[in-house]
Amino acid sequence: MNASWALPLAGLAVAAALGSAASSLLAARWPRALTVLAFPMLGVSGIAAQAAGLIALASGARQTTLLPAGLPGLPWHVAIDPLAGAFLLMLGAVLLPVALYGPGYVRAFRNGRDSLATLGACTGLFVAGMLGVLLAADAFLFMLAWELMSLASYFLVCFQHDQPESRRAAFVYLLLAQVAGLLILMAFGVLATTGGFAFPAMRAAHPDATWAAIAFILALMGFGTKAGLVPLHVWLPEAHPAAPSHISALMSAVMLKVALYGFLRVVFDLLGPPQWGYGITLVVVGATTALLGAMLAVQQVDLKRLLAYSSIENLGTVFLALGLAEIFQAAGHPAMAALALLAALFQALSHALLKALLFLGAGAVQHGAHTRSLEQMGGLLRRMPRTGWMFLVGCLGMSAVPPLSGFVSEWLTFQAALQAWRLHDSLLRILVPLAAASLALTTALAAVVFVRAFGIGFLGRARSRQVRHAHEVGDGMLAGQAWLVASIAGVALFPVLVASLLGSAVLQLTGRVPGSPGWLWLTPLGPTTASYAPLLVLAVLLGVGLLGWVVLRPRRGAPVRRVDAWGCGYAPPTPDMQFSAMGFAQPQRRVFAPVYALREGFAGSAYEVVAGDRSWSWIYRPLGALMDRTADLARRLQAGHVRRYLAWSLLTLLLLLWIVS
Amino acid sequence: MDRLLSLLLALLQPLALLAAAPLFTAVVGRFKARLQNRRGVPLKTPYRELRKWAAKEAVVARTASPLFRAAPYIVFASTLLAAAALPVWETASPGAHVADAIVLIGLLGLARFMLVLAGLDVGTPFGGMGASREMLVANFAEPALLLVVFTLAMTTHTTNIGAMAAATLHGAPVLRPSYMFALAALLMVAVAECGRIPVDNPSTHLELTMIHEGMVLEYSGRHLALMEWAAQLKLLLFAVLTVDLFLPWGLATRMSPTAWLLALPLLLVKLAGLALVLAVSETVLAKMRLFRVPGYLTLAFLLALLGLLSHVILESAP
Amino acid sequence: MNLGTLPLVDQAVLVLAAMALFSAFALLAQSRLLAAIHVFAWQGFLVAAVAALTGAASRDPHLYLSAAITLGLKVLLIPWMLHRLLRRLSLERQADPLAYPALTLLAAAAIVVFADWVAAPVAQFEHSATRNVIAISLAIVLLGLLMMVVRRQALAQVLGFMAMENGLFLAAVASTHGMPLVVELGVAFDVLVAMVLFGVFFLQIKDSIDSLDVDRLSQLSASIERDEITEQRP
Amino acid sequence: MIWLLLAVFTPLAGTLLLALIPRARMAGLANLALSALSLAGSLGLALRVLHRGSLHGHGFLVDPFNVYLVVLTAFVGLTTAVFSRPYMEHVHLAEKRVSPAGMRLYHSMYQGFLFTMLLALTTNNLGILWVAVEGATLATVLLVSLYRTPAAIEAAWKYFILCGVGIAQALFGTVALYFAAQHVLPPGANGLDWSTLYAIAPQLEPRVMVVAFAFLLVGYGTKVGLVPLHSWLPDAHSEGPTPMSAVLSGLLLNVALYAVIRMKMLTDAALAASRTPALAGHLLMGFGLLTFLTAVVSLHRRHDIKRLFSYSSIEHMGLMTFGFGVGGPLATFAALLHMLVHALTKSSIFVTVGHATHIARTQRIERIRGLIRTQPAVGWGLLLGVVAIAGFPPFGIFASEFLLLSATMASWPWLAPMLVLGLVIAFAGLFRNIQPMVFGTPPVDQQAVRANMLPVMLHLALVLSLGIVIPAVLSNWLGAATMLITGAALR
Repeated sequence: MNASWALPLAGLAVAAALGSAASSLLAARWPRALTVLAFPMLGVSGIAAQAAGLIALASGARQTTLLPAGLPGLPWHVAIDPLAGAFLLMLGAVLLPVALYGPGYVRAFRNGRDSLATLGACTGLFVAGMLGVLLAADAFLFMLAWELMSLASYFLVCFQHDQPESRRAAFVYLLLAQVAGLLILMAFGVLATTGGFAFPAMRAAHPDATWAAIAFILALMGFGTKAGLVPLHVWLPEAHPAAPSHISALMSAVMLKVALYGFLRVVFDLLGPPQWGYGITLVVVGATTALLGAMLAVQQVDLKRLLAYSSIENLGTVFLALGLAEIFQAAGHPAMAALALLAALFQALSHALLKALLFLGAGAVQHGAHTRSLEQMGGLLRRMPRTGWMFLVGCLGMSAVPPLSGFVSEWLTFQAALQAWRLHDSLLRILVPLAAASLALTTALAAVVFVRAFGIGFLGRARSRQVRHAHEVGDGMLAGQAWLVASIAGVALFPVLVASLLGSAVLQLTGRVPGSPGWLWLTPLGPTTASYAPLLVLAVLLGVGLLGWVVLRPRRGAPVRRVDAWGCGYAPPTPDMQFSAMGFAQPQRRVFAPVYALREGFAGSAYEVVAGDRSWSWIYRPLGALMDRTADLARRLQAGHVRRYLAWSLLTLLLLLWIVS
Repeated sequence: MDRLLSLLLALLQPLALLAAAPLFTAVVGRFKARLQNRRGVPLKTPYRELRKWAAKEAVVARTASPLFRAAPYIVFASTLLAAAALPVWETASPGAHVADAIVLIGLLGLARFMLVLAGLDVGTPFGGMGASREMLVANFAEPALLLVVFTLAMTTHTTNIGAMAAATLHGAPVLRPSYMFALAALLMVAVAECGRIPVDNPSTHLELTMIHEGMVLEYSGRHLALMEWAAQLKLLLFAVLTVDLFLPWGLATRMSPTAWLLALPLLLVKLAGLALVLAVSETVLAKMRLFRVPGYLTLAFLLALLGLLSHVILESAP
Repeated sequence: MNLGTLPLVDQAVLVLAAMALFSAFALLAQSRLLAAIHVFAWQGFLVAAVAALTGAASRDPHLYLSAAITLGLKVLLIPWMLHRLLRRLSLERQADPLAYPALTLLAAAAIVVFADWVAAPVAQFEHSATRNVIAISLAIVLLGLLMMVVRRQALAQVLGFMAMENGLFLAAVASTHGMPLVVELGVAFDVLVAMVLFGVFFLQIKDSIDSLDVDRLSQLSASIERDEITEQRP
Repeated sequence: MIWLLLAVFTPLAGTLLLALIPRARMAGLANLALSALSLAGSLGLALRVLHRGSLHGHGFLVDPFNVYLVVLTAFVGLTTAVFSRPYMEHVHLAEKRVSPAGMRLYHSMYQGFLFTMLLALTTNNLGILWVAVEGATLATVLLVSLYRTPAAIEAAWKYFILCGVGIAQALFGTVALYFAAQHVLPPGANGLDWSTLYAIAPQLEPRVMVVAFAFLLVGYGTKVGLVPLHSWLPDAHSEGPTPMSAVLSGLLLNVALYAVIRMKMLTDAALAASRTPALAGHLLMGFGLLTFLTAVVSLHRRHDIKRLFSYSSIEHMGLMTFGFGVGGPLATFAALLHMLVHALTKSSIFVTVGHATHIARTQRIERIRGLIRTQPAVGWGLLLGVVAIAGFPPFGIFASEFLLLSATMASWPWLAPMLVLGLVIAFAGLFRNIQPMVFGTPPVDQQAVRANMLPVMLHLALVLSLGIVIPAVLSNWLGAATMLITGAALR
């Protein structure tokens, strides 16, 4: 299959997404339209996107075309290149399982008062928007698709609008999306002043250093808002829980990556020569985001909020790796830059798959146990075994332990950071290891987050009635998750192959390929420097474990005796005596106390501890209050007295005459 | 021939460690007993205990899930695999290629992950308590350990533990401030990770202070045997890691049995020294209050960070 | 400029314009509505006279027509309508004193100075003798506006509005010898309709608030919106 | 010329005709038919101009700039008439807020207003332009007070007085313009003809022109709703019948801005050689920015839905004024496009708002809840309208704001952040008010009403398609208008 297929396939993906949106409109009259038309079309879109992405990555070429729409003098430029291909691959890899999962999940909404047509149509538009962003090659189409993506997902967040928190989340989300969109628009504006709005023109033109720095800051803030960089992240933990779970999966797994794509496109592709100043900014922002995200994730009780904060953390580590890439590139070590960039892309891919799996799992729990609160869960592994085991895979992956995929990207990032000795600037030499240290701390925290999520949620005993009666979800929903588990296994066990695929996008941006020969050993810096063979790790783990099991197997074959848990000689412990989710995270709360906005006290009969996000009290609430005060000030203009209005008219006239004379 | 030898080595070294692990624990206990004017248990006691547990019937709580029964195997396997990454008497360890220092830490992380989940699985207060505390320890110990590795990796430009040791061996002996900090951090981390005094007390079941014992409280029989063996292996693993990273002198750099003959006794001496250090510190220090543990761990993390920074600032002129 | 060198007609125009300016002041200061209507009528007459005289000076028949329209509209029809309204609303004895008379008149004087300053560069391009009338007409316009600002009576505001129209007409006559006829007719029509509508409104306002005090027409301020603020804040 | 007469004078005939029709139902239909006729005329006119260039003569001037506004005016006039029929019937029969005489007045004045708008756009004579704009005030002022509530009367009075004063100032400016022209033109030439004036504009005396422009700006600016001359606008919009709000926002403001732009063209030409060649542009930018920023702040903490949207109109007029002030082909093109999409969007919003107020029987924002549940069509219409007006793609306002922002970035980069900040504040202000109205659980007494959503869908579909692709016809048209205004072609 040759390279020219990429663009038509991508077009097919967009068309299928739009078709899915259109066919969902039938659901108003015929609810099954979603199951038989809309979701299969999304699946087609996912497959097509994956295929297009693979072809683009394999061929390494850029394909461009013009569409007769858009502004006068600025038709829609559409292009596909390896960078876009990498993200198309991610999108498709998540979209397909979501399409499998969706029909079962939305069945729960069928008898609700919310319109399924809206849900399906907005999902299709949302996907089309994301595809559009990846395929756009001019600023106008890019912004068009970008905002379509934001807007469609706003409606999805707002889908269950009976709940006030959904409405609030949607408002905060759209507000920050609007901020982000306008900042990005300004960044493009800066880039376009020398050339034009088409990407090739921007690539050719290089703004001077000041303007480039401004464009960088604008792009960082704009895309960073969408990617959830601190302190612009506040929409994320609100919006993710509010949206239906398959949408949360798409938002967290794909939309954040689309923001990352935008950032890569603007800063690494269009902006011009790299600067180490950018790199430092990225590293600092990324490290802060990762740490704060992890610290806050550890304290969440709502499972989906926890996952949302974890997404913030992961995007932070991606940006940290991007910072390393920028630093190395600016310092003239393109091979190291390629390694860091590969780490970032690998992390993006791995996070996309893992987070999609976890959100789908959280959705399954919500579906089967009707709660999102960890404080009500417990023992779900026995009630929902398939979902539970797959969720465990996700948790292990997010905790960055071998042999799962999260570990590979972390390992690559560390390897890149450990090349700091090659740098000449002493500030950078200190900063890069510090970044690695903060990444290490983040990873450890992430492990706490997911141990807690799985341990409290799926192990132990049920803490509420509905969880005690939870039921396993249907086959479609399981199939979606299983597909993701399989993808994760593939990425985790064959990192060399994945790296060589992603390598073509890295090549495009850095001019180097971070290569590992063969397929088994991941050795990006040469076999003696560092190596990792996940397949062997898994083989040994399985071998030793099985061996141990065979050796220690009881001779007589008697079943394991089941007894009550040990209660120190008293009555067996009750479920209420288990450690609660907030109790589990108490040590972290104590150690990182200054980070949290702590609120403790009785809420009704239960004692409640809430560790909130300080961004609200430090930034957003004061801003809101300032806005209201300004608005009150402006109202004074409209005082109601006609004579005062006339006086304004007179004064304006006099002032104007004075100015012109 | 070489390939076969190296495969043999890859199998032999971790198996040797595995075999020696209960002994090392016993030696530490023996030293400690002597320091406290006690006679102490015989050195073979740990082996007998392991055998006893393995033979006994395993009793599992009603509320436990299948994960509870799978966890010991995973914990054991991943700890063993981590041990396989260490060069014991020969720097060119093939295991070190499968898993470098970062993977080793990751594997320990995997072991801990499963251990903690197992602690949470039954749904007793002790398990939860132990799990929560274990994660607090891990929260700082793991990054500190990573930073220790980073410090050495920055100096030796590799993360392969064998290559690290070899690089230290080949270079002229240098007194590096960064190594000093890193060594201190590593020892503190090792104490915390292995649940020794002053962080945890392996020989007590006083529920309000225990960490590791809290998590394995529900285990019995062969499951307990695996858990305990893994814990003993972990202690030895840290000792060998310390030796590999900071005291590699004597390690064989070539694949030759004669070099091994020199390396093995030296290793035993070094390990005995470390066991003595641990015994002395456990004797002179008292177990900390749990609220103080974060301070201890933060100190370890800071030391490791200082090691890294002093390497960057003092030792590597650009 | 030397007044003496001017023809008599121009001198007369200047005198009349000065009187129109004075009438604007008088209008501003006059607190009794009935008297104010009379002053307004006089102002209209003065302006019409200026138009007629200018027309005589420039032999422009078109200006006579303008003068006639003004005479009919501003001197007769509108004052008459106002009179009727006054009686109908029984406001004959109503006074509308200024809050700060001295200050207002001072401001008015300042406005005249300002108008002269603004008009000076404009007037330089006019070669006829009546060029300084531009400054006066500008002043009358601005004083009319000032009057609307300081007077609380709706009727007084209308007088101010009409005085502005007078100023505009004076400006047109003095600077350009009147606008094209179709425009003049259109303006006159608009003024007439406006006056009728004003009348309608007086009745409606009187019905609605039982007074013509515009300060009591302040329901639609920000304050009415303030009573219940129950918004969720993010 | 036939088309022109058809377009402009149909409404005049309609004014007289509808004043005679006593039955409200028939009057509504007649209103519709007349508006359709006028639209047909304007379309014919547009085709004529498109194919054979500007139409000039008999006191009329139709060039690419105003012909597109003519079509827009006739179109919005028609769609609003479609909406107004059921709406006013509801007001008349169900709510009994308007007497039969009031309905007669309403229909007659609706056509009268359209006539003045079209006349103002097509006339070549600046004096007639003035007369027509003043006539528009006179035609609408009685409609604002149609409901005869104290608030409506008050609003009408303020509207009348403020716009009257403003328009008087504009007349003074016109006189000054005439004065300047008379010194250049030979006696006998009509110094108020725009085409004549524009031809000799470079010779007009700059110092007279600046004074004239100051008066004209304050004068017509009052009608545009420039801050601080805008006070009448929220009152008049909120208290009048909703179809009136729709046409006021959609048409009157545009026409007033059209007048300002014509004056700016003259002033620019006259000042080209002076020390301050861009004075008019700078004044417009200053006023535009002030208006924009004040209006966006005012969108917050609102309690009356129609006032909310009238501030939004002010905001967008500020944006357009700013765009014209920036000058240059790109910004001017953007502002022209913005005029078009804003008029379409805003009138559609007022139409939905009208239905929403009928559904909830109040204009208070706090009491309107969950429209999407009560009547999905109205809820979605309102939501999508607001999404469009807030500048989200793929609606056309995004395209124009995109162009405007990029033009600003190119020539006044330091003002772009203020625009962006304003857009964000505006968005927040709109959505914090609209979202609770559209979403959530409706109060029990909210009931669906008979609503004609055709105009809304039509307008939004147009705005949507403009955001995706601007057809060559329109872009040529706007390009020609840009050429006319700035003297430079777009790219």
